[in-house]
Amino acid sequence: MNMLQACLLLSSALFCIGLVTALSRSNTILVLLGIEIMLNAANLNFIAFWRFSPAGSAPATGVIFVLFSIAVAAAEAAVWLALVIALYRHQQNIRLQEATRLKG
Amino acid sequence: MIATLPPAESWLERFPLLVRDWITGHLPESLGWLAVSLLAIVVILAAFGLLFAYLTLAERKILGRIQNRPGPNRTGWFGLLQPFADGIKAVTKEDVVPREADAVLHFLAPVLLVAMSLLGLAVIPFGRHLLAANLEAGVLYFFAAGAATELAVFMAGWASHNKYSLLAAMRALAQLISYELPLLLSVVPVVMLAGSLSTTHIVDAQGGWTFGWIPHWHVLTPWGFAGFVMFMIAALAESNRSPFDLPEAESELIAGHLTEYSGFKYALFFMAEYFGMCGLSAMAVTLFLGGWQAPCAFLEFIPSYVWFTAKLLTLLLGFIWIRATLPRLRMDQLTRLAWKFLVPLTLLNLANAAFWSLSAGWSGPMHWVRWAIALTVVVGPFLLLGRALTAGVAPRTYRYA
Amino acid sequence: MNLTFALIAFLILASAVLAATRRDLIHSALLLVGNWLGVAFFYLWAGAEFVAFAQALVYVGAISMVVLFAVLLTRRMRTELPLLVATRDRVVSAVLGGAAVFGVLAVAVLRTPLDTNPAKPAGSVSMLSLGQQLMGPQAAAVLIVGVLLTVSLLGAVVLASSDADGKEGAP
Amino acid sequence: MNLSASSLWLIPALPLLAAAIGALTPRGGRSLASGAAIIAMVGALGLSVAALGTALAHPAAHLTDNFTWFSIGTDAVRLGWLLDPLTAFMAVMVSFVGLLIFIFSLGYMKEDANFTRFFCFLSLFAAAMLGVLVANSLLLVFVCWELVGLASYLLIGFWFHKPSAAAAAKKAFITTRIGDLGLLLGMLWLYHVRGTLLFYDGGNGVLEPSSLALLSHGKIAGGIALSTAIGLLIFCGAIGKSGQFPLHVWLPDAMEGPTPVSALIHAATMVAAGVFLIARVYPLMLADQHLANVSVHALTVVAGIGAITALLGAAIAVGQNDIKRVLAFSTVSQLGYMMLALGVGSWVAAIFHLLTHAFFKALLFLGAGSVIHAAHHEQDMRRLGGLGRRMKITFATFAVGMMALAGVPFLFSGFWSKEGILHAAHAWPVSQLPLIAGLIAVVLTAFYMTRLVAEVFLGSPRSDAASHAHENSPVMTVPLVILAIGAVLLGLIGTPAWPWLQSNLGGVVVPAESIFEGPGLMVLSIVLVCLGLGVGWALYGWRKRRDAFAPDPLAVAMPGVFAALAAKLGFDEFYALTFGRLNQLLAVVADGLDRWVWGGIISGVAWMGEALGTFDREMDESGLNGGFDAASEKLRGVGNAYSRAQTGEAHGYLRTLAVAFVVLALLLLLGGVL
Repeated sequence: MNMLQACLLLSSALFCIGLVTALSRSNTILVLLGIEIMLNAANLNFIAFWRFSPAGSAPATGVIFVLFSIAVAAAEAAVWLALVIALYRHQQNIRLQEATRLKG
Repeated sequence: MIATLPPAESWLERFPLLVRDWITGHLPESLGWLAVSLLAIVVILAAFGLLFAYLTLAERKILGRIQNRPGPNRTGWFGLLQPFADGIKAVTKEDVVPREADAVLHFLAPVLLVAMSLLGLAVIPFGRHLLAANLEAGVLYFFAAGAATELAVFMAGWASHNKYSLLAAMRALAQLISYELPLLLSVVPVVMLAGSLSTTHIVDAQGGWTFGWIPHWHVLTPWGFAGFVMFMIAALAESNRSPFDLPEAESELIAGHLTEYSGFKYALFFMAEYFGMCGLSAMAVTLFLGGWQAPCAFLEFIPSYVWFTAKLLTLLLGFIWIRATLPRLRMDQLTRLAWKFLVPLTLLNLANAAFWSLSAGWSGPMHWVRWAIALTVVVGPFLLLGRALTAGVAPRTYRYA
Repeated sequence: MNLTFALIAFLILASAVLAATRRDLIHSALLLVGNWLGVAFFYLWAGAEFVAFAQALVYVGAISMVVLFAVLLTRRMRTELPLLVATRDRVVSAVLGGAAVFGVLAVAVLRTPLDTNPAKPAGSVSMLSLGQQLMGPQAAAVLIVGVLLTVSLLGAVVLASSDADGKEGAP
Repeated sequence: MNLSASSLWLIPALPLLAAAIGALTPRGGRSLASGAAIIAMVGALGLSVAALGTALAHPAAHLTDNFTWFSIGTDAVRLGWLLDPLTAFMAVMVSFVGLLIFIFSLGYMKEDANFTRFFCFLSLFAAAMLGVLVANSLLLVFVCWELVGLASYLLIGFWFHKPSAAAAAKKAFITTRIGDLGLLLGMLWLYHVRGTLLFYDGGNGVLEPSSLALLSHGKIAGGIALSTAIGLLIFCGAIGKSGQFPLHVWLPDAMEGPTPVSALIHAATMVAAGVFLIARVYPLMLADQHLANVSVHALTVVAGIGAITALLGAAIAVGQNDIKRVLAFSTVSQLGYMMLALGVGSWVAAIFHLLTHAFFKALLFLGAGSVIHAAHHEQDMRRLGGLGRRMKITFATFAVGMMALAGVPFLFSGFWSKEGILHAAHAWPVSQLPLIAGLIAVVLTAFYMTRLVAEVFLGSPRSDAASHAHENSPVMTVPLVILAIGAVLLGLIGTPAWPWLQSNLGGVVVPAESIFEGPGLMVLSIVLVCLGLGVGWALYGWRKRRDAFAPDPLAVAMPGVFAALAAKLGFDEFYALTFGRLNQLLAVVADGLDRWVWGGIISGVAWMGEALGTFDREMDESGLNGGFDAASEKLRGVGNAYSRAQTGEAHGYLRTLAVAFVVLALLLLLGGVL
């Protein structure tokens, strides 16, 4: 097992923790936090691959990708704050399993 | 002898390095880097700890003078031992933790706050050779470290389990977030013009003089001056100093997030406030006032760290002076100032700096045109926005009974 | 290097596990901040200085604030704080699902022969080249991200502002 | 101090910047808008003087700085800046007179609520006019020319809440547009022939010898040289802009704008633009002169139009009662003089008269503005009177302007410039008719100006407003005094004794000798001026008008003639009856076409469509629907089955995703792909 695989395992573990959080908790905020964890795990992969990439590959693509990812995460956070507040206003709590009004 | 050496090599300038090398010279080679880092940390802690102690004293004495009273003058000669007396008192006092409080966070908040406000000092070049960590993204590091202080304030407010503390923490958060934007935006022009996020590069970019006595400091350009003023306003708010000291508004929120703190933790909050103030001032000196550069060519023989200290102390004196002069803002005025005045102005200033950089090649009469345009972009929106901000607000009149 | 990595990995995983299992939302959120800081340390360890500071600035400085605001704005007073107990079978199925995903990923990672180059010095991307990459070939993407940020900000304001007809009233 | 051609764009850019500032300033920012405008004009004046210095250092050269604006295929549209004595003299004149008018406006518009808007428009106007002057491309000239038109529209209609002002603005805009159409056509034609619109381009410009030779050799139908046709089309634009017969009708109506606007339009900028344009393209107009076998020379037409306009304007001015309208028709007449001078070949005399006229006409208009401001916007000279005693500075300066315009000998600039024109007309080999028209106009000019001064300033006040008038503040009188000094002194630089202007203006464009062939003609014109003054004094000065309703002495003497003149010889009515009617007729025809012919075709098509639609629907409802209904029933059943899976619970979806991922990954792993 080399260093890159260790990094990838770390990110896989982090991803799964995020997944379990998102699946098991009923609080919308925690579900969204779980999704943030998964996003971070994905970013870890980018940096790991960039760090251990063979010489001569594209210089800073991984870094730039993570930068954009962080920027998008910021945008996403603003939107989900608004969503949580709107949800709270509609049903007076933020339990995700009760937010089923769009059911077909 | 002094005249023949370049200023960077004079022994006064190298004095701190010589001391460091003398100390690390006694240690084995392999531990050298550790010793150097530790030495830097110790020196920063000691210097700023002492600065903190005497800054409180200076503040109290200056405030006293401005308010026509002597200030502390009993402990020691001219009250010079007062800070130490205060320190001993704070350490020996009982540390009260409310029963309902979240004990871990209650303890963690002041520690985190002090730690975070100290972290930023690592990238400040205090002198030509005095820099703890020469990071390529030093400016970004400084603000990333500063961002964590908001978290600490929130932790303090929440962990106290007290209405006033929580309210104050929310208010403090709103204020810190609002002013972080203009703070960062007023720095961006400097980064753009210097072409680097490294603090050493930014200071180097301000080196040199026109005619030997006009330094190339950023504050002496239209965008730099506007950026400096807005940076200092935002820095006042970021370090919770008057007139933006709403988070700890004693009269409304009974000291806000500090209500449930006592003893040494309380002292730590104050220490953090002063460290934050020092850090932001040092950053302002680095970004706008030329860092350790001397103002005139013939004054270069004075070592660079002396210049840096002089500039830093001047700004700190300004902080104290403002505290003695200006009344506190209301919450709505505070947010309005940030969003309707500072943010648009900083954005315009960004465009102004871009223009300045693009017009760098203009010469002859166009040079004056360049100055005129840049000044217009600074002054015009300032007047218009200022007018809009105070529209419909009559000056308050007092009627004495 | 391995020790540093192990410490960072431990910080990341431990804070994430604790955050996922705590009952108190605020504690979860603060632990997650620790997790994000750990990720920033990982970036620093990997030599991506700029990304590390950006991660700290954005996640620790901004997103954490958003989370805390969300928690506080949607929280009843402590007396009627709803205990959000997850049902047992959902927790079990979640853990099983997570374990399955991790198993699959781990097998995939370990079975793949990865061509690595660990000799590469850390911090090999300079700030200057990064800036030139961003402002040169990636300029369009930077612009699009800027537009995205603006639009999401406006969208968030629209979503969160109370309805115009006042039907909902104060919570 | 010198200014190169490449920095020339700064001259119009400064007022343009001031206009932008004025546009962005809220209503309250009066000092900001006006301050920016005036500082910009001071800057433009300084730069113009610097440009003049450069131009005088190279009197025979056309300094240019050309650049590519954009390119289409292999063709590039190029623009540029041009610096020669003509540009420089005009720029100095425009910015100087403009500056004084700006300062005057500070006082005149003080009470107006839209003060900032006014200065914004003024700056835009000045910027556009300066742009016309410095442009080295007919295209750029045209752009600025249209901007001048736009700004004049905005300024004439500045008080747009007055219906008459709005109508006057529209009239000015549309009438000049008719002329501009000709200019545009001429420009397109020129571009078609030459492939460039630059005036001077190191031998390739349209005004340079190779191009002129090419243009004058081409012939079109009717034995007209190509250059003649293009020149006449360009002249159309000048006719519109400079208020020449038959498009002069907009100019008097334009008096509806604020008086500083009138001064700006009629003295320094807009009307001068037409004369300037012809002066600029003079080599082109001149190109057909040496050809013997052409049916018409461009300059002959110019001379004829100029002579008619000079005579007509002077005559109509005699019959007007509104103080500003008298001055407006006098402008029409003076512009006629300038065109006449251009037509008979004396380029310098035209420019000289343009410069002196700018000063004394600006003086007269601002003096009239001063009177109007003092008399609470009373403009009817029958209701004024006796203002000379109350407004001494205005009276003195106005009198200077009046004598300059009338051509009182020796001391005043108008005399010298007008003499130049008359002598040139005398020396014109083609015909003496322009000279005769000019001489008659001399008498009339002296006559109506005497009438104006006598009615307004002498006698006794004939209304409340006039009797309560008093002198205005220095911000208004100081520009008057400066202009009056200029109106006297400017004559000195062009006298036969010291023809400094003529020698500097000449350059390579045209032979520039000033034509003075002895005192005979001068004596004649002096006699004629005295005649005009004397008759005017006899009719209006000797016995003063007693009240506002007394009939005009001239109307008593010659009722028919006076009525015709007062009605402006019926041009407006004539246009309304001919072109207006024609337009209406065309509108009726177009309306009929729309309503019956095209409308009929369209309703036919529509009817067919409707019939087809009905048929189609019948087919659908009876035939196709059955099958589709059955199919949709089935689809609905399937959808119902699927919708049971849609719990709306996000967890469920996420779990499904996770399971699906695991299954897919396992498939891949087992399949050996990974």
